[in-house]
Amino acid sequence: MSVLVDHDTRVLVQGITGHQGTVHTRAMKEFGTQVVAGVTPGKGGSTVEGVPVHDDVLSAVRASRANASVIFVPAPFAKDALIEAVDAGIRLCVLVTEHIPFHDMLVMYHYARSKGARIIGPNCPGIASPEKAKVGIIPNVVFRRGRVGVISRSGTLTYEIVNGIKEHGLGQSTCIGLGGDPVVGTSFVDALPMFEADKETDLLVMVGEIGGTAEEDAAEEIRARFTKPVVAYIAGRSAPPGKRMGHAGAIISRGKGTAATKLAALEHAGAKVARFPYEVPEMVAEIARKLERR
Amino acid sequence: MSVLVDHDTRVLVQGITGHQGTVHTRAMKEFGTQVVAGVTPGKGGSTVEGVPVHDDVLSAVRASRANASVIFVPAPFAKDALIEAVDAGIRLCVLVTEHIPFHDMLVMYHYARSKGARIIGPNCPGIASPEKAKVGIIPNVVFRRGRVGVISRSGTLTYEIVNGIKEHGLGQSTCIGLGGDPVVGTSFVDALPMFEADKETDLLVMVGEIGGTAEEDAAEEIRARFTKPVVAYIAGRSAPPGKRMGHAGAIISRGKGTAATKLAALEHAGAKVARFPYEVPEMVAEIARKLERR
Amino acid sequence: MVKLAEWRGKELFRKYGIATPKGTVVRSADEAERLVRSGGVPLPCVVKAQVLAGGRGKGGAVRFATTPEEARAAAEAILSLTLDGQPVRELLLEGKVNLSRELYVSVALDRTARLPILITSGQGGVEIETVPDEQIARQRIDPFPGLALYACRNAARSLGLSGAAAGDLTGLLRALYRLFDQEDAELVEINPLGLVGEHLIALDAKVIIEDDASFRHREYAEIRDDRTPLEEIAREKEIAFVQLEGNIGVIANGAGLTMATLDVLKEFGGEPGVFLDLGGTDDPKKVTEAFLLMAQARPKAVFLNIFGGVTRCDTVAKGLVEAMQTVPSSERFPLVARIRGNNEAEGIAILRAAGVTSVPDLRASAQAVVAEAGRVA
Amino acid sequence: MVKLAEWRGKELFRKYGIATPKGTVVRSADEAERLVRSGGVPLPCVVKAQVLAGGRGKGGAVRFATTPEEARAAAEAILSLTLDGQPVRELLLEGKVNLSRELYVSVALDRTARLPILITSGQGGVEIETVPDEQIARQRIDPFPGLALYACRNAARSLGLSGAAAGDLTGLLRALYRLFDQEDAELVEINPLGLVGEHLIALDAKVIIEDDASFRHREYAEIRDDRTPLEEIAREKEIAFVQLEGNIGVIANGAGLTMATLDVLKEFGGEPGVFLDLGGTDDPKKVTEAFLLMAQARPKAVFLNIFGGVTRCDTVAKGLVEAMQTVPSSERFPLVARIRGNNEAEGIAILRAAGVTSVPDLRASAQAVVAEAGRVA
Repeated sequence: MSVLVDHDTRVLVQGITGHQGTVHTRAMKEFGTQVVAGVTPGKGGSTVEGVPVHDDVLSAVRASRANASVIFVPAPFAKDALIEAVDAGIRLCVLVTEHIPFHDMLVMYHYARSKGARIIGPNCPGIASPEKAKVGIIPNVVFRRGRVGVISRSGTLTYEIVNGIKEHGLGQSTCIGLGGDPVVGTSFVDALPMFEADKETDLLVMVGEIGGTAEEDAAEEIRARFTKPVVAYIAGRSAPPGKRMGHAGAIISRGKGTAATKLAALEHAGAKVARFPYEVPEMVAEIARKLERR
Repeated sequence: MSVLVDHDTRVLVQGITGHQGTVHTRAMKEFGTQVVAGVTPGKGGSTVEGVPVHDDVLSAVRASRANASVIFVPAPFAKDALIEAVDAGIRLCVLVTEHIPFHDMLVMYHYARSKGARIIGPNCPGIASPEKAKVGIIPNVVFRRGRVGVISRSGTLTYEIVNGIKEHGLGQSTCIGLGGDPVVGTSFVDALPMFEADKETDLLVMVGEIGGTAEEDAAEEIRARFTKPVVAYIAGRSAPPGKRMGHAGAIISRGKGTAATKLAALEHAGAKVARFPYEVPEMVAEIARKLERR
Repeated sequence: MVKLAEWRGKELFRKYGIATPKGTVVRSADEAERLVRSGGVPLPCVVKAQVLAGGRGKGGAVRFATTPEEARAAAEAILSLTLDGQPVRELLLEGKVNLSRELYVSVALDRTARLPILITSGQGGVEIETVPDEQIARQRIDPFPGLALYACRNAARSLGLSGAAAGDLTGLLRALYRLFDQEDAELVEINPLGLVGEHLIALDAKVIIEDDASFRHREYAEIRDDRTPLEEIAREKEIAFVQLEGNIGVIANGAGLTMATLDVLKEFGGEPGVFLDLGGTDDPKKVTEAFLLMAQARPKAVFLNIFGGVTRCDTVAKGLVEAMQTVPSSERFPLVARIRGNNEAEGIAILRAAGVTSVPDLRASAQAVVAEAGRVA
Repeated sequence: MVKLAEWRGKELFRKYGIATPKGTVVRSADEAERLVRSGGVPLPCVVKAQVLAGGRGKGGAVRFATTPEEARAAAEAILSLTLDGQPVRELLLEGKVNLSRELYVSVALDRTARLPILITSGQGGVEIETVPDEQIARQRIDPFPGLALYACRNAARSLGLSGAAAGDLTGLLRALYRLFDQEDAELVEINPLGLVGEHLIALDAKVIIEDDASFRHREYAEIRDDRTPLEEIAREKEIAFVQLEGNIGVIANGAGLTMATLDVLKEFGGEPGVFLDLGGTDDPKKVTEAFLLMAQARPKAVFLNIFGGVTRCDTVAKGLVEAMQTVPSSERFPLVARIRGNNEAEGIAILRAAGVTSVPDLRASAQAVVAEAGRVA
């Protein structure tokens, strides 16, 4: 199995009848994903892109044996949607929704954890493992099967970097967009051991941002336990303190969370650090060549 | 190891400077238990029965490497005491305190569970494994080492029965008083697999009461998975409905929780059912004789 | 266990935002008539006995009135009733509600799961025990994070509610759960819950508050419930004391042992009249108090069954003997004792000095006390 | 992110039961004098500028007064100040408090643990960042079951409080956490927290409310904070827009890509002046709105960097061209575009037709826009 998803992943779409739900149900199916059910309360009995819609998650799971969920439900109702998914036995939930209050995420995170469920996101593009499955909204076009793992706090920047990797003739094992919020269900530190264990990943690209200490925590984990090569990029070197740079989590507050400390920590942990996004594919290609020569 | 406690059990006493705390610290020590620390906020630095007292649980655990706690703290503060113990890493907590609101117990139970900690009680005498360790207030005199496991919702009735077993020349492996409240940390169903797995237990005595469905649930577990002989007694055959019989949990409400249904379920599950408390030691002795003859 | 009268339950409901009919509690027929005359309760109205007994409908304890005179008559009739041994002292007068459906909702404790449980049924207005299981929906509530929205949607579906009524139900269920949680309730039940247009209204209220949480709910301390006066005194003295139908008093230590003693007595033809659990105490003062309480219940005979584990037999015996001397001779009763365990010999000696014999065998001692009770009668 | 002015924070404190000095907010020297004269604020009093800038003490923005005349003079002086570019418009007048110690307490978010964190220090009255780590106590708070009593006791010990003061602290910390939780705060800080006798009193208030929870906190919607007027407009239109010091505007899609674009610009000698993240949208109307907003910021040059993943390059380009036509010629600016990804060719064609060239290489395009900005200056 690749990281978190594979051919056995059976996806439920919560909020399937909305615009995003519908568009990405189609995109996930085009990617080759088994999208087995959707939920929109009050719309049970209809279908979206050939996928049966249910009124509640438990019925959907019983009918479809879904084992992963992608949530497009608006922020005020996202907490309830997540709890419903967890209560129905779903153990992998991708929260695409943005603007979820972090106080809600605190509850969601600890509730999911207590039930053994994993959250990816919120405010994230989700997971994709080319030629296997995609849970979320990562664009299909930039992907190609390969042996580069990708974990990132951003969306578009990652697509650009992944696209660059493809243009260098390489591909991805699994790509996870962890989300740009201050409280995320899965952080770099949580994702690293999965890629360390993944036999389909040879090297890892890590795309971070200013704000918080997720990259510093990851550096510590890399130093201590991660044995594969890492190429890291941190966005926001030029960001001023106290300003929220698009992502709720991307803010330098009280002198903490600067790109400089993150870059220093990652370099110290032995990661290759790129100064520009376009350097990432170049570094990846170089490492891949070396690995091949071995 | 015997069930839950053994020679490596290192007991912390929360509320050690109170009357009960002091008396039972001495009794536990006399039983041969390692009582390694006590806690009473504001009394740190003193000693009780030679046991050093700390202001908070974390300091006590760090200083003493305690791995079990017995809580004598008054009901309004018991919830906090339990949370403090769990947060300090204690994974076995015996709650002697009675009259803890069950709404508090709901919180305590699920909090402890989420951290992998086990609660025995509340309103319970605790655990004793003769010649090994005792965590709680079970009287020392009635015990003798042997191969009979005992689980019970009551205190004194159990001492009487255990004493009877001793008078028949037999002894106990481990005895657990689960407590008489409607919400307990460890129920019969939770305790059964531990005695099933325990190599030092040959047969099990189960002392139940009216109220709830703990005995019916246990009967189901016995039927499905428990392979050792069981002798069961249920107190409260003559209790009228709607009256709370001393224990908060001992009440027949809306026709549920009668002794009759419990006895029927246990009999159906293959347990030997005693009609009188004094029959229990007789039945135990008879089974023990048969087991010996094999 | 404090069972609240319907009108108190409805007061709580309103505090939590649950709709109830407009109503007022009265204690006389005069008051009832005046209330209706002054428009304090709209006509037609319902006059309901405020007692904790069930099955009020059948006993004529719920009547309707369309005029102040009828209200007076209904009040008079109901105030003359005695239901389950309880004389009716309070009446609730409420405007009659024209409902389209009667539903059932409650929040209770699921002991096995250690979680609150939300119970809903489309079959309201009858005792929930009589409703077939497949017509009842049960959903467990995790206190963290609390009652989920989706559970409310499921409940609405199970009740056949949609649109505005489903929205109303969500608000109601959240309030109900909040009440259960914040008031330390054992049970909060609305049966029937009336559907009026697209709104829900609580036509009855059954609220039981947990005793053990009284340290944070002083407001319930004064409320009388269905305890007997002696049970009330025992509660204040923190003695587990239950009055039963029979004539033999049982004093034992520990709830389980006390129950078992009752069972044994019954088995030998005795009729237990008092359950008195001394608990873990061997405080002579408390033992004395318990004994005096027992005397007030006027038993034909008393059976004392003590197993000294944590408790010491001698101190229990001492307290007992002291108490015996305080009881006036007119109130004395035959006493059969069985004392075992910790300091057993000393305890037996103390009792013997006071003229009480301890019979060590439970069977024999039970038979002895049954015989004593029979002799007195 | 809504930063509350001190006086608003203190209003919240009082709502949650946290003691503050008696005080009133005024907006003129007249008002200040009248307030003191009428006894609305006791003397001696403190006059404090109500701005969100830090370091008020050093800038003369906090003054003391012992007479109404002095209060007037202090108010006049402070109202003439500009702190961190913000003119002072509001003053808080408060009775001076005689405290024996200055402490520090706050509740914030621990992102790594995904838990609220309680931070306490005996070194209050200075910025917490300057306090040595060993003099700061940090305790994580589990939202279920909430702030534990024992954590409050630990905090009291770390602050050297005992007896009544420790009891007061427990109440204060529970209120502080409740505020953090129920108001959806990012930060609640009391610095200094004054010890007066055995009581604690909040002498300052720093409260930051989370934007994303505004759907349940309409009450904060009207509160102005430290956003620029353009940032305020952007917020209403739900466009991620940040004004910076430089002169080159950046429009990109996705926060990470926008930040990376800024970084690249800076590396090549450019000074980014606007961060504008289109997000996942390719709605031409939203693109137009964003472009017009950018125009209002009067950049010397604008760099458009789009990677079409979910977004389609052609629809972004369409929106952009439409917007360009709406901008008055006086406000036009040179535009360098880089469009890659989904429907790239169509997007480039649309831009070219409107006279905008797309440079595919990020390096080259960044250099081009820096050159443009330099030319205009």
